[in-house]
This record gives sequence, structure tokens and C-alpha cells, in this order.
Amino acid sequence: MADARYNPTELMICLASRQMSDGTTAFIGTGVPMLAASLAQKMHAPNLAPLFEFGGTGAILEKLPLAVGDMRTYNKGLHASGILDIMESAQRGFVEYGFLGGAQIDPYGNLNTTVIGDHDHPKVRLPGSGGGNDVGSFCWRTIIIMRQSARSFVPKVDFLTTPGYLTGPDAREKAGLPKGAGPYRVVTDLGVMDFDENTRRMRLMALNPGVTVDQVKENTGFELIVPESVGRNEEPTDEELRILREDVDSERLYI
Amino acid sequence: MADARYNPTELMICLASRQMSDGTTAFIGTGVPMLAASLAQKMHAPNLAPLFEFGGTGAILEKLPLAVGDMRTYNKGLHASGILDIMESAQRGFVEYGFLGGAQIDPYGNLNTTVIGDHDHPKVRLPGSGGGNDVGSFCWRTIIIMRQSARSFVPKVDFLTTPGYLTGPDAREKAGLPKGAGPYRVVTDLGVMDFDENTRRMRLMALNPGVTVDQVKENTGFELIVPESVGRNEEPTDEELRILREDVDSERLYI
Amino acid sequence: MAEKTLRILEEGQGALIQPFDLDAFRELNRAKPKALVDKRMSEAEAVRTFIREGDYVGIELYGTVRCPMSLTREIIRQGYKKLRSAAQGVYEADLLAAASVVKEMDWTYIGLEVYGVSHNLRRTVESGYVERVVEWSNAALAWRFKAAAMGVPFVATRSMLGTDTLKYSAAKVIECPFTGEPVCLIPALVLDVGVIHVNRADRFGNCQIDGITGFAHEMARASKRLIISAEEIVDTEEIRRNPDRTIIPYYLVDAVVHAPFGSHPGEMNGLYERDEEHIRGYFTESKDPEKVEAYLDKWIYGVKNHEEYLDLVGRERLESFRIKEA
Amino acid sequence: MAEKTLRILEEGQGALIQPFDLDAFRELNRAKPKALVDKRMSEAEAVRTFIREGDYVGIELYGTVRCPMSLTREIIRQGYKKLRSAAQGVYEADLLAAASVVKEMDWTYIGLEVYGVSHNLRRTVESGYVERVVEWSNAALAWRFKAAAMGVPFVATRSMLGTDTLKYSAAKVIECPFTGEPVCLIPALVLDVGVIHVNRADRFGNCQIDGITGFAHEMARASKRLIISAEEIVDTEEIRRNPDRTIIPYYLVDAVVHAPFGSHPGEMNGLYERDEEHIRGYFTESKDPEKVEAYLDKWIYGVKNHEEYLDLVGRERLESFRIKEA
Repeated sequence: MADARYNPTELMICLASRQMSDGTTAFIGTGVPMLAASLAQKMHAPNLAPLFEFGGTGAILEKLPLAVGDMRTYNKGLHASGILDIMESAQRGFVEYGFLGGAQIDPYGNLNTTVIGDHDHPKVRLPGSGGGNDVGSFCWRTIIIMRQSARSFVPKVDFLTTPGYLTGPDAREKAGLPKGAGPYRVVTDLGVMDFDENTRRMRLMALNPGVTVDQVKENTGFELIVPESVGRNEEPTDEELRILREDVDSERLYI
Repeated sequence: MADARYNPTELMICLASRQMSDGTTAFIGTGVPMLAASLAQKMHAPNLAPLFEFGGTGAILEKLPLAVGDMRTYNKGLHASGILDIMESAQRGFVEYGFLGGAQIDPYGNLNTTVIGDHDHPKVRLPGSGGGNDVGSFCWRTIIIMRQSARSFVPKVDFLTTPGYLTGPDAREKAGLPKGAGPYRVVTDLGVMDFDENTRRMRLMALNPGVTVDQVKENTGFELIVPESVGRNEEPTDEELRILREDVDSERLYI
Repeated sequence: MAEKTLRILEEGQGALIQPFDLDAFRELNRAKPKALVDKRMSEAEAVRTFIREGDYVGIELYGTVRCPMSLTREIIRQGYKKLRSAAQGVYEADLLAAASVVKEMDWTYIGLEVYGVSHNLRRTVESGYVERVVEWSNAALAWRFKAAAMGVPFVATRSMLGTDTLKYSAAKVIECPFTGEPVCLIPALVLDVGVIHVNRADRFGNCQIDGITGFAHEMARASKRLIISAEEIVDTEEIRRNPDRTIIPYYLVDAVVHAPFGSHPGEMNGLYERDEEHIRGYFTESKDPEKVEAYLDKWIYGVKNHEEYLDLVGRERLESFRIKEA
Repeated sequence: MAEKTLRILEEGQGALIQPFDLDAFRELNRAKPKALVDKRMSEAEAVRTFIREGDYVGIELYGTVRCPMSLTREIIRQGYKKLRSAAQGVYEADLLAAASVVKEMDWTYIGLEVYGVSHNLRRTVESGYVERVVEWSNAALAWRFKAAAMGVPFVATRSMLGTDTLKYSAAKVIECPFTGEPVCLIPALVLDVGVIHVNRADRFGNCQIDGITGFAHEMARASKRLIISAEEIVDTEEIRRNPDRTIIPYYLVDAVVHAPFGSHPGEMNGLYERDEEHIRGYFTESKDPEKVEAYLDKWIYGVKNHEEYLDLVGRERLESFRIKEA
């Protein structure tokens, strides 16, 4: 991150926003995902419909919500309902993108947001599943946003809070989870990863500006699939940064 | 019915209304039950709360509804929701009285409103369960209103649409139905019946004006329990009739 | 661990006449447009485009109350003869029976309420024209929509137990894994087409209903295709002013049909009373098959569309049913 | 017929810390007054009368949004130490943890949203003060309320499957009797006490909520006892004017507490914005146990009731959060 034009958070927001296509729906949590969705709306996906966990649909995001249930999540919205209406819409397949994060992730994109150490005598008690498990179960494509390090990218998570591809191919379907859904991208400060179609293991897709393959390997606690040709992510454009700073988060709540 | 002061329908309405106590709730279908509930409200049960199947709660019954879902069922009401909110309230035990009728009834108060003859090749196709089965399953006390005859009061119903006491003591609980609920009264043009606590079979409780025990027996197709002392129902009072005709059903839709 | 099992205590012998596939339902929902697109069209186009012969169709609420009668008449006009349907109905179900539109039914109640039994239903069932009838309680049928709306295979209930209604349904009774007591499982009902009439909608399909919502919320979410008729088409700004009034969001909807007096001869909450004379007239005549034919010829086959129907009823007559603002 | 069975594929090893008895719940609901009786009382009386030490309590929506904060502060003020609760929370759950009010939890999310993890929750759990934690997803916890609200033992879902969240929950996975595929059953959660803050209520307990409803509908119907706080107490005539705005009918409610700014420092839709300075101040201080003690002393133990709390916040300051009518 030699380049001081943007910080790592801004970079991840821009990279995440680029993953979303227009005319779809996104299940939005607080923080970075909200900024990514809002940026996507203002850049290339004007018809991206945001769904907020506690009932907001089709809001006009004039101001960034501070909570997944606050007034801004249904500001001039098309529908203000409740958590189950949203969750059941997701269970019925209406939600394309979901955003996730966590303290730990494994090669199959399984996430831990519950405990470090033993569940009943935890070393660190984390916030818990929240809607994470539901998003990971129902949304067609989940986008995971995390800082990358060997401590957080681990061979096995201490606690499997939210399903990625579980133990590999067909494991989700065998468990009874909806068919054809699962982790789509992992966006980090070092690059963007996807998942190999055959093994369902994490694969390096594109490096962030100034980052090397070795750096990514050093910061990954498991064997990452690295294809011969690895892409290179474009830096945040001046327009992305301007919209992000002046329009999306003009109050600078998150960046 | 020598007495021309009232007709059989008016008599049954008055008898049914007298069965309801104040400060309770009643699940109201169309027709006679609506009049009985409205009469009870205006006579002795001002705090009887009517619940209508498609979502009306706490309506002020200025005009008699023509349908269980029409505007009058939530006229100045306290809550206008939907069928499941009402049915689930009943399943949770909030509804004291339910009203039922049918083409056939057996000694245990089981009702048939589905078919006469074989189900797949019916002699007569009847309207079906509607909410009847739910009312008979959930309401604490169901009041059955029917014309009495040996053709309709039968040893065994052709089709058991709505549960009474099924095959007798504990049969409802064994089947998984909520504990402690079931048929409470059977109100007919000949008298009022209840159910023996031990056998759960129908028992003559009180005769209508001018009706004899033998008449009731002749018009019952099964062995009716007749205790030594059988009560005598009072005729509709002038006040009941006046309120019924001038206030409850001033439009004379039903009487 | 040693394999644990639960007993299946009873299985209804009725057919699941509309088998469900929740993953296929998810794929269809994924493919629905999420952008705001104008879905307004005529009732003829909506019915032609979204209802195919043999489809499983549901109509909400019922005949005399907030019912999509203009669309029901159009379905009859277009000559469908083998539809399957969730039969919770009054006047509209009677008309579908009169016109021999339906071959298989999930049945809960079909009658004419204060006017008694439906003669046309008796004829179509007792004659054998209707080939399959599966029984349900009212709540059970609504819970079948709810299960589909939740995207799950079933809803648990303590209704239907111990009766022939359950025996002739497609429900199953199992031992509850938590209580050990019998519990009835009601299978999801994913409709091919749902047809719902609302007070107002915008052109994208965001809908508001005044008063009771019947089972509109559940059916809208249980339908692969959803046709809405609305008394009034409003600006999306009006929807956005009160998002908590929206009961059906646009992304569920395939067609929006403008249908003032669309519930006639039934009522519409806050707008107009039912046309009692018309209803009583039809119901009393409906004992006689010839009179029923004459009724269909005059009120359905004899008119091209809803506009002509309203002309036939008479604009002044319609105005007389309007509810004056209190 | 030959006995048919279903396989139980997995059973969560977490405890059902609030076992349910649906028939006992029915008896309680039967006994609730159905007449319109005035249920207004002070927050102190409501909490004292309807919450007993050891009770299982649920609070809706959450800390910074339409949350019954005046009642939450009163619960802490009255010194409960062994409550059990459904932990879906932010600021309010953090405060309950800070004051060591809760011993057992059904847990889905406890954190401070944009302000990160809850230090007080970490302390109370990592120290072992909280003796049992059972895991759930957000939807699962809401579905547990829904099952209770339906009066049934469970709701089916396709969530939680294949994870440790399920393993440490009290859910069970069975073979679906209709599809043969694994389905997760979420057990009913019948709360001893539900605590909900609404925009307006009449004195009998008929409640209206503006904007999203979170899980108020489900929790209100899942509670043996229900305490409502309302920004405004309105005439029943206003309720009767729009019965379709009622989300909680009177017969569910045990106590109605008038609590203007009852959600402070959180927001209330249409009425006031959140007090960001107060929230940020507390959350940043909450790393330090001593500062947390000082906060509790000042804002909860140091005031007698909600009125005094509002004085302490400052009436002018409160007015500054009011949303001006557009």
C-alpha cells in the first residue's frame, strides 16, 4: 500500500463493489458491505436492490445506515417488513449476493465468528452468527471481505459458524442446504480469491496493486490454489474514490 | 313450535347466545353464530370479543357481516390481520368459543360437512371443512348449532370432517389435538345437549319449550344419554326478540 | 451415534396434486427481474402470458370480498378447461365450476355463504368432471402457502388430527422430535400462478391492501408467477412515502392489471359495497344449469373485457355502490 | 400398515434452556383477560409485577433501534441477576452483561455493530459468569419465536445445516417425510416475558409500529407475559380508525408503559434520531470495567426512573434529536 491515494478499506470496498452485477439483489449488513453496495449502485449497478436484515427493501441510500435496522435502511423504501420476511425471501432464492466476514476462514470458505478456543470455555468470545449463517446458507453468491493473514486464513476454523463449501464438492447439498449457492469471492487487502469448481477450495484470482504471489502465500495459513496466470486488480479509480468519499460516505462514518 | 312469537331459527340464536359468558372470545362464522354473538354482546356479554376467520378482531358490529371476510368484520375494529394470525391465535389457546354446524353429527360430536356417500364418488358433495376442522381442533368450547333429526344425528358420520371427541375419552389428546378442548353444547330446534364427562357421549341437557323427551329421542339416530332430571329452556324473552329483530338483524338478512 | 428414528404415525392418502421442488422454485425466483420494470398490461395479456392450460392456480381472497373477479372472468373467457386449483372460494369458485375450468382441486370450502351450497360445484364434482379432490382445512391450505412462502417443505400444525379430513389430504402425522407427541405436517404448496386483487399498486408491482389481508401475503410469496389487479395504479412516490404499507413488493410480481371495480359483484374495502342484487340473482338462478349458461353468456362470454363488463353493469349502478368518505 | 419411520440425522447438543409446553401456554393464553382493561402502569410496576428472577426474557428490536431502553434500564435497576435471555442485541444486551443480569443465553449476535465487539459480553462469558450459551442464527431465533407464535413445536428451515452453529444449538435435523432430504427443525421458544417498544398504543395495549417491524410480531405472540412501552398513548378511537395498523392486539398485552424517548440513546422511526455522541461515548469507554461501572451508576442506578433519566440527558438535548416533519 505504498500508494497513499487510498487506504486498504477503500480498496476492499471498491473491489467488492466491482463483483456485483446490475439488476440483482444484495443482502446488506453493516459496515463495508453497505459502502460497497452503495458504490456499486452509483457506479455500474443502478438497479441493484439492497435488502436489509430487519426488513428494509429498496431504500434510497441518501445517508449510510448506522445499523441494519435503522431508518435509513428503508428511507423512501419500497417495502418495510420484518426480519423473517427478508430471511424467507432469501430462503426462497430471491437474494443474489450476500456479504460475510469473520475472524477465521478455511480453504472451503467456511467462517468462524463465534469463538476462538473451546466453545464452552472460550479464549475469545466473538459476536456469533447473527445473520451470517443464514446469508451463507441462502444467498446464491456470498462475497467474503477480510484482512488477509496466516492467523485468520486457517486450515481449520475453531468453530464453523457459517457454511462455505463445508468439506468440499456436494457437501452443502448433502447437508440439505439449497443447491447451487455458496462462496463466490474472497476480497482482502492483498487480492481477490474465488473457489475451484472441482475441489471447492480457495484459489487466487487477482492480486491487489503492488502485492506479490509470495506475499499472499505468506499470509495464507493453508495451501492456496495458484493458477499459472493470476490477474491484477486495478487500483480504485479517481471516480470511485470521489464517489466513495464525497457521496457514499460523505459523513466519513466508515472510511 | 305452536308459539308463533318466534321461529325455530330465532329460538336457536337465543339459546346459543345464552351459552356464551362475558369477557371471552368467540370465533365467528357466517349466519346464525354471528347473530348469537351479536345478541350476547347486547344482552349479557358486552365484553365478548368476536374474531372473524379472515382477520377481523374487535369489530363493532353495527351491521351484520354478509361474509366472514367483509368490511363489517373489522368495522371500527381493533385489529385487521389475516387468516393465519387468527388461526394461530386460536391454536395458541386465545379463543374460547367456536361455532359449528353440519349435515351429520355423531354421539361424540364429530361432524360431517364434506360428503354424503363415498368421498371419491359422492352422492352429495358438501361445502367441505372450511375453518370447521380448525375451530373444532383449537377452540376451547365449540357450540354446534343444527336442526335435529334422525337423518342428521347418526351413529356414524359418512365422513369425519371436524373433530368432536372422536372415539371417546382422551381420544383427542391421543391424536395430538390440544388438551382440554372439545364440543361444549349442541343447540337444536328441540333442545340443548352437552357431553357426558366420562363417556364423552352426547347427553340431553334441556328441552325447548313444548318439546318432550320422546320427541328428542325420535329425532336422534343414536342412543342419547337422558338423565333423570332434564332441564327446560326458557322461551326467547321479549327483550331478546326485540334486540334480535330491531337491532342485531334489523336488515333481516338471516331471520 | 446409534441411528435414531421418528415414527410416521399417519399418511393422508390424498394426492399431492402440485408436487413441490424448492430448489427449482429458488431458480425461478432468482431469474425474476429485480430491476424496476413496468409490468402493466391488459387482463387478456396477463392471463394469456402467465397462465398455461393445466396450471395450478390460486385466487385470493374470495368471491364476494376483494377478489380478482375481472381476471377470473378473463380466465373463463379464454377457455381453460383443465386447470388445477386451491379451492377456497365462493362466487369465483362457483363460476370456475360452472364453466368447467377446473379438473383437480385442493379443497377446503366452496359454498355460497349465506346463500348455501354451490350447485355448480356439486354438479362438476358429482358428475365426475372434477377428477381429483384433496381435502384440507382452511388454515391448513393457508399454511401450505405459508410453507412455500417460507421456502421450506412443510409447516407443523395441531389441526386436522384424528379426522377423515386428514385421511383424504396429503398431510402426514409424525412423532414430534421435541415433545414425542403427534404433530401434523402440512406440505408446501407452490402455485404455478397466484391471482390477487389489491387496493393500489405502482406500475412495478408494489402493492398496498387496506383492511384485512386474508392470505394475500402468503399466496403472493408462494407463487411462481403472480398476476396483480389493482383498483388504482399509483405513483411509486406514494409507495415510498409509506413502505410499511407495502404487502407485496415488486420483485414478486409478473403482471399489473388496472381494474377499477375489479372485485364486482363483490366488495372492496373502503371503496365500494357488494352488489347484493347481482349476487343474490345469480345464486338463486344457479340451481338451473340453463340459467347458469345464460349468465355466463351474458356476463363473461358476451363481453370482450372488463371495460365492456362494467358498461354492461352500468356506470351509474356501479357508482351507487361507492362508499362515501366518512 | 407396516410401521414407517424417519431418520433423525443430527441433534444439536445445546440445551433447550427454555423448554416449552404448548398446552400450558394455551391455558395461560386462555386465562388472559379478553375484556378491554386499562393496563397502564409505571415501568417500575410493570417490571416488578411481570418479571421474576430467573425468568426467560426477550427484548425487541435492539439497542440502537426502537428498543425498550427505559424498561431495560429498569430491569437493571431492580437488580435481577439470574435472568435467561434470547441474546440478539447490541447496546441493551451489552448493558445487561455489564450489570451481570443474565446467566443463560440463546445467542445469535451480540456486538456493537459499527463499534465492534462487546467488551462486557466478552467479560461476562469468558469469565464464566454466563453459565450456558446456546448458538443460533438470527433467522433461527426469530423462527423460534414464530413457532411459539403459531402454537406449534417447531419450524422447518434450510439454514444452520452442516455447521457448528447447529451442533451447539438445540435444533434437530431430520429426513423430510415429503422430499427425503435433510431439513432442520427449530424448536419453539415460548418466552416468560417479552419486552417491546412501539410508536403508539392505547391503554388496553393495542399497538402500532411505524416502519420495519423487526421481530415484534413474532415475539409479542411468543410471550407468556408481554410488557409494552410506547412513545405515545393514544385514544382507542385512533386504533379503530386504522385497524390494519395494529400489529399487537390488546389481548396479548399485560402492561402498557408510557415512555417518550423510551428508545434513547437509540432511534425511533419518524420521531427521533439516535444520540450518537452518547452511544459512541459509552462504547469507547466500555473497554474499561471501571468506566462501565461509572456509567451504570450515573445513568441507571443514579436515577429513580425514566423521567429522571430524561432530565439527566437534558430535555433540550433530547429535543435536538427530534425529526422535523418533512
